[in-house]
Amino acid sequence: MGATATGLATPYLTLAAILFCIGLYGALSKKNAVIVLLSIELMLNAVNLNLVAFSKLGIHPGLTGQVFSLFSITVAAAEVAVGIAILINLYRNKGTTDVNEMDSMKR
Amino acid sequence: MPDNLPILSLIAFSPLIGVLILMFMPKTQGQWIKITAIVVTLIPLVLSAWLYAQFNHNLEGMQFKEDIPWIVVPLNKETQGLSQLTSFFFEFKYSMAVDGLSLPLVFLTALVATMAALASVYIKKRWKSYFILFLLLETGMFGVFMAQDLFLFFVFFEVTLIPMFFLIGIWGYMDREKAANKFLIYNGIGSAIMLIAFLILVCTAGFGQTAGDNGVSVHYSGDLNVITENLFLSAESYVNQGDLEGNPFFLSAAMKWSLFIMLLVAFGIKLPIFPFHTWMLKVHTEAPPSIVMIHSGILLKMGAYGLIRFGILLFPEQAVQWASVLAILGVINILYGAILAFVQKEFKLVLAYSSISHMGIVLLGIAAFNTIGMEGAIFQLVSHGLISALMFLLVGAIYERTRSTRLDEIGGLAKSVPFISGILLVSGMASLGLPGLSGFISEFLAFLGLFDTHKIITAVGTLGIILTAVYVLRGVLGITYGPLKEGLPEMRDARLIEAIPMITLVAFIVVLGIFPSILSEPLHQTVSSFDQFIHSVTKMGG
Amino acid sequence: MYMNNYVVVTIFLFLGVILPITALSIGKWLRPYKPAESKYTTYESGNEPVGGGQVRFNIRYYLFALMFVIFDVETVFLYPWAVAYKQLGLFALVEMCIFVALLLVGLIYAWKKKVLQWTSI
Amino acid sequence: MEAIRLQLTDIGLLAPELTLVVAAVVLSLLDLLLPRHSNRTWLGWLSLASIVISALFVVSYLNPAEPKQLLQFSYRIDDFANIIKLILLTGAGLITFMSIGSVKEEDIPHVGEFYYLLLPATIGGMIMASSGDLITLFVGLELLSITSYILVAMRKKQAASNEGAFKYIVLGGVSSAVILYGMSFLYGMSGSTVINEINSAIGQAGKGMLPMIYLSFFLLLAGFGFKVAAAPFHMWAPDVYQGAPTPVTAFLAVVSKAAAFAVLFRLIYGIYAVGDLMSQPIHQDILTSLMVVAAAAMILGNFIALRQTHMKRLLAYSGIANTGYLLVPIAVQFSMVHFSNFSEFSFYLIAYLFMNIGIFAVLMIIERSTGDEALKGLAGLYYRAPGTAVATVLLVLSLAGLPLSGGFFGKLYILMGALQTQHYWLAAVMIGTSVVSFYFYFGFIRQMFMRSDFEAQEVKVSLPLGITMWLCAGVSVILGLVPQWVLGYIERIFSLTQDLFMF
Amino acid sequence: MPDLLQEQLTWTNFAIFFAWGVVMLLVVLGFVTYAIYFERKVIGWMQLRIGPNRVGPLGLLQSVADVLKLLLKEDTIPRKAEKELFIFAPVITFIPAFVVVAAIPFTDRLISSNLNVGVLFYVALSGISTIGIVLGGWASNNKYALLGGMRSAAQMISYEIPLVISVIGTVMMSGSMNLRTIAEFQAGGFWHWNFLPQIIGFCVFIVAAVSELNRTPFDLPEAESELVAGYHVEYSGFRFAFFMLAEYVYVFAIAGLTTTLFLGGWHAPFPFLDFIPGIIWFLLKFSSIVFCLFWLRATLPRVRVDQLMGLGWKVLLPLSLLNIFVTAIYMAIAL
Repeated sequence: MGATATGLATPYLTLAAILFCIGLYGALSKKNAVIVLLSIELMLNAVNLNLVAFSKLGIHPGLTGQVFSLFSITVAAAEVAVGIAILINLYRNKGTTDVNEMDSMKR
Repeated sequence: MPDNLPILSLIAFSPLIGVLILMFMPKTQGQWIKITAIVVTLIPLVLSAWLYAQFNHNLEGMQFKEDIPWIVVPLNKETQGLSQLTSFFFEFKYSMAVDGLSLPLVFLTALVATMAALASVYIKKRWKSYFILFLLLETGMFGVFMAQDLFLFFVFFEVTLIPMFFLIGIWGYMDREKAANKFLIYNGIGSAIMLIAFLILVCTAGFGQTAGDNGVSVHYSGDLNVITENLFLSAESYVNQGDLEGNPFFLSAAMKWSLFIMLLVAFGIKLPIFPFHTWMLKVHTEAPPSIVMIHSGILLKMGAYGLIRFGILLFPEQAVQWASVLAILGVINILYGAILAFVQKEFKLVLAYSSISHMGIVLLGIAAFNTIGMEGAIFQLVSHGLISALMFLLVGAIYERTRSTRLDEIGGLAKSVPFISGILLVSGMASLGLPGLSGFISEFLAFLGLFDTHKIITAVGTLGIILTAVYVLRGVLGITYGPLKEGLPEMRDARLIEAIPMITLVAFIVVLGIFPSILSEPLHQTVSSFDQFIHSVTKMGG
Repeated sequence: MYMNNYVVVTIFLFLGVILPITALSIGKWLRPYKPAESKYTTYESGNEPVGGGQVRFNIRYYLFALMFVIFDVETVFLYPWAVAYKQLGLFALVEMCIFVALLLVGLIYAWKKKVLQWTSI
Repeated sequence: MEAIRLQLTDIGLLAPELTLVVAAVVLSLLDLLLPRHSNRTWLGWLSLASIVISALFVVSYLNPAEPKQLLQFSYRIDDFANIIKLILLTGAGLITFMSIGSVKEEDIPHVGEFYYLLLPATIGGMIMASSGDLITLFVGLELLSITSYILVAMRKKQAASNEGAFKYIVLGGVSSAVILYGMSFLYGMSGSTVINEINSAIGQAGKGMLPMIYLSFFLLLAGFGFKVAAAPFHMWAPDVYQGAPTPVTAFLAVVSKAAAFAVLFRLIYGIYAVGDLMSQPIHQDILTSLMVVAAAAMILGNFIALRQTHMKRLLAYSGIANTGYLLVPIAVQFSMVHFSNFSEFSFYLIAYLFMNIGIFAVLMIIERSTGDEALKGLAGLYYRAPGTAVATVLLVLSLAGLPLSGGFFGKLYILMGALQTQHYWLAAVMIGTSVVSFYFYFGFIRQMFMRSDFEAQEVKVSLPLGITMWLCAGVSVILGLVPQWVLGYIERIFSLTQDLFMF
Repeated sequence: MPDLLQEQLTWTNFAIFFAWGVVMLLVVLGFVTYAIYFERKVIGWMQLRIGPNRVGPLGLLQSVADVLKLLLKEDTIPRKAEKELFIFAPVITFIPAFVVVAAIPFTDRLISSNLNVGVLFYVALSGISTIGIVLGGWASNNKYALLGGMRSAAQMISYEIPLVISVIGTVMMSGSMNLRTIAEFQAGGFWHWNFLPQIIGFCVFIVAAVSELNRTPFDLPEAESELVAGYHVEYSGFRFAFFMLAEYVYVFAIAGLTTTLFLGGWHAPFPFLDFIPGIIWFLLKFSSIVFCLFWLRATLPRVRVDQLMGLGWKVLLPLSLLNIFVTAIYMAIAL
């Protein structure tokens, strides 16, 4: 179980890893830009889960992890706000949110 | 002149004065730009003639030494507190000097540069930038022959690269851009290999320590003296004695071998040695005549110079063990160049291949590893420098008149331009090694030297001389004799500005052929000291 | 046991789920079922529906959503500060002033850029 | 535990950052309050002034007797940070200066925003350079990244710009998540987010931790590899560079990369390369993987650049290659014979900064005269504007790494480091790819000198652009002629134990 | 109850908790039933009408009848609707409305739970209802419903921020987010109640709360005259009832929250009135707030949508931020 390294947090870490992978897969393979942004949020949330699990159940419990996750939540919000703003702009210019159609700069 | 005059720096940097002047001259004053440039090239010529006269023939080693620290970087705050260590730094010096090896080449550079400047009448456009680059190139060439620090050498080596790129690329013939690219890439690879070899040397053999008042001062240095000294230290006296394999400053035999081969390849590209020669053909056919004069006359010699100075003298053991390899490479060069020169229809290519062939003789001379052979090699450098400069000057003159240099398109020039044809004939004779002209002495010495050690190879090599005679005569006679080819325009014979460099070069060729001691005397002491050094290191008999 | 509080919350949650389920199930059992085609059409003031139901709506909604996300998340930092304010002292006030001032700058930015201006639907 | 509190005196230590914060706020308010159509150029001057003031503060903190730290190591004012900050500020200052008066209104509709968004991005970089704590570091990183996303998207009306920005934000977001994920493991292993505490905790950790150490390292490497655009994490760079307005591209290529590098440097050394971890096999693996990434970046960057015809894409690939060079001093561990990693790194960074900003200034000049960003736009430049062409040559020579230029000496110095530690293959890759790069760098020269384009318009060089270009070219040459001025200074003030490791 | 919460969890305790939950549910349902009746009566009086008076004595069973009617009504789901979401939407709206009630302390002893993050708990859960409303609007696949849903979402998120920030003042004063602690902090006479030092926060909170409830004058999402019925235009029968239910449960929750946060909870206005049990005081305050809400409905006209948004962002948000400063400075001086 790797309990020495992760303390009691292993189930949470596993869940986080699964979420992270789903997010990564979605971010890299989905066609719809909104879903891509959502996938990134999923990844960040997986990280938050990780941090909180470590801070509560890890081998060195402490508050820092929760504080860290607060920061990461904030940053994720800012990031997705900017992402949506750019996406809106893109939609206005190109009339699509399909990631596959963003290839105007390929030679 | 006072003793402490930095004469070498003066020679090397005097062309830069011309660069400065030219920068502030208006573009429209074409004639004045040319005159200024030519006058500026005379300064190093005069100075180097004086240097030649001042050179003490009886001294071994370097003369006219100039030594200024240039890039000195202290290494890290931490070390200053360490016990017994007062300072830790690395330095590259501005260190210039000449010995019997570089002295003739310095003079050759000055001479050919002046001649090429005179020959720049064939340049038709943008004189200002042309001469600025030309003079930069000259500085670079001087520096290469004088530098005594690896870093400085490399810098000057590269300084010749960039102006050449422009000079070929802007003022060349039709296919100039390709030629410039090829030149750049090949020489870039060469200098990259050289750089890495140099840096390994700096990082290992360049590490030295000097005891000071209150402790030791350690440094990495690019100084050739320091490196030479450290390379031949016995294993026990290394810094950080103890486990030799773990010592980061110790060069193992394998490392030395790879360094030697790297340097051989690096300078072999420049020389050029057989498989690395293709770039040079392109340059010879596409660059403007005055630049080919420089290129063939001097730049190729930088390869040979570097090979002797760094390849042979820093790694004599390896070099001696590879003597036969070098000799075989030389013979391949000679025969390959000669045979291909024989079948060329383009006169420039004939000359280009003949250069390859002649450079093979240099390799042969080096491979002899005795005084005579080495002298022959250096003789060949100078002599070929003069002859090929002359040849390409003539090619320029002929192209100017006939708009072609193809052997099947021109012929019978002796009638319409007798002077040029005459000079061409003389240079052809010199090239094929007619006694009484400079080419003879060098070939003779080189073969003589090699004969001592590699008899069979020498015998094969001499075949090349016969072939040389064949292709030179084919080319030269094809151009001069016979009926005047149809379709050639009206021609007038050489103008004064063309005649001066031609006559000067011919004069030097003849003088060198008749009084070889002019060259051999300053050379002798240095070369024999090289020889002794090599023998003492490699424990070869004799 | 602090956990007990969340047991209570869970019970409330459970009841909250149970109520609609039971109510709707009972309703299903009691209410009449008399299907007719016209009952299942989309309501549009008695007319035949025109076009699709999911019309494009104003871009403003997104902008407000973005504004909300930013300000809502920033309050995350205000709460811990507010709880601990008594112990933190005056300097914390200065720090929070800087923070809130930056928030205000953001608000002014949005205001000036006419993000807060509502236009049409 | 003693209460962690920022004291009023600490504000003084934060002066460089606070200057920029105040400037950004004031500028944004000014921009909002000004009438719509008034000229906003002077906002640029104000922004420049704030950068200069901030830089002066940094200079005054150089070479402190002992490094200062705030909030228990979470923020450090040491020479590592100060030098990097100076580099960042110089870059930001030059970019602001060259865009004053040369940014076209139709290109960037919100000129004011352009000026004051550069400031937070720079602050982000400065925070990254100073941070000794993962949280601080992450906040700085995101401040820089998010602002960069906006800056890239600045050309609102252009689909290419939007597209580039979207790619940037998606891949940037993924990489942020990856970095965070790596950080979460570091936190989990040590229970702390302070770099040196993590180091000592994982140094003492048993075998059981090993997979997690590897995992965290590779996650961080991938994430930061993305931020610095090292191969194989470089795919975003060409598109983003092409889509972004030119000054922003310069900013991404120089400032944002430098900041990410600073973090990478401190993180790799602070966490994985000192202390107890050094004696374990993992240490060698970490260095090797860094070297592999460096080599991959050099090879991919230089070879793909050969095929580029668009200037910005070419510079993007050249930037990837330079990332590889810059990774080398990080990857070769300091040892008894070699501990000048930081000076190698920072010197090349400085050289890289000047030559890149210079070349982007040239790009802007070309763009303004021909409206084209293709390499062809340079054709015959020598005949149209000889001065610009000569400056370009100097810059290109520096980029290509030919002697007597900052680029050359920087590479040489890095190369020496690699050789001193006997990483011959890395040195060979480095120098081999440099030769490859000659071809495309000299492509600039070929276009300028050997092609002619007679229909091309006259080139007008606006004053700030001209000054920037010549300044950069001049500095590049000076750095090559007398590198010891900069290098010596860095070596004199920088101390590994005090400024990089936090003991 | 507080003692039980401290104890080890046993089956007995669990049963008590469960029973308490059921009681609360019934109380809330009862409240809703009679709040509707009360509202209709109040508005009737104000408009000089009688109000419901037919079913049961004084019309007291009117609401019960209404509920039964809704229960017996045929319930249709439009063919074009997203069926699952359409069914889920009212449930999602209702659940958080009920769960937040768990955080409200009625008296010192009479509490459902003693959460340390009470305020945050309330705020976080109440936000979820918005999702239900948007979902309902969207799932109906109807233009009116969609616009109503979007509008309600925009309104709710706009007022959520001033609401959340205005509460910070009270949190600062008491140094806790525990609602019980906040109420306890206000002991000892009405001059200790938060609404006096927090007058700005109080006003902002009330306005924002009314808007959060989607009640007049901010009932735009269901503005009959513009959007027919807004997000629940396609809902009928008991599904519709749940939307209504959620709205009135929120009335309950908000009234309780206001009482706790600003009106001193169960504390008497004067110390000498302490002999009256706390629950009475709580209910009094609670009822008056509920009354005020109905009063507003009878009195004020509906605002325009741009006015609505403008008020939220341009007035309430700056005011609530100002409130933080005022509180902080006030506390700094008082300390």
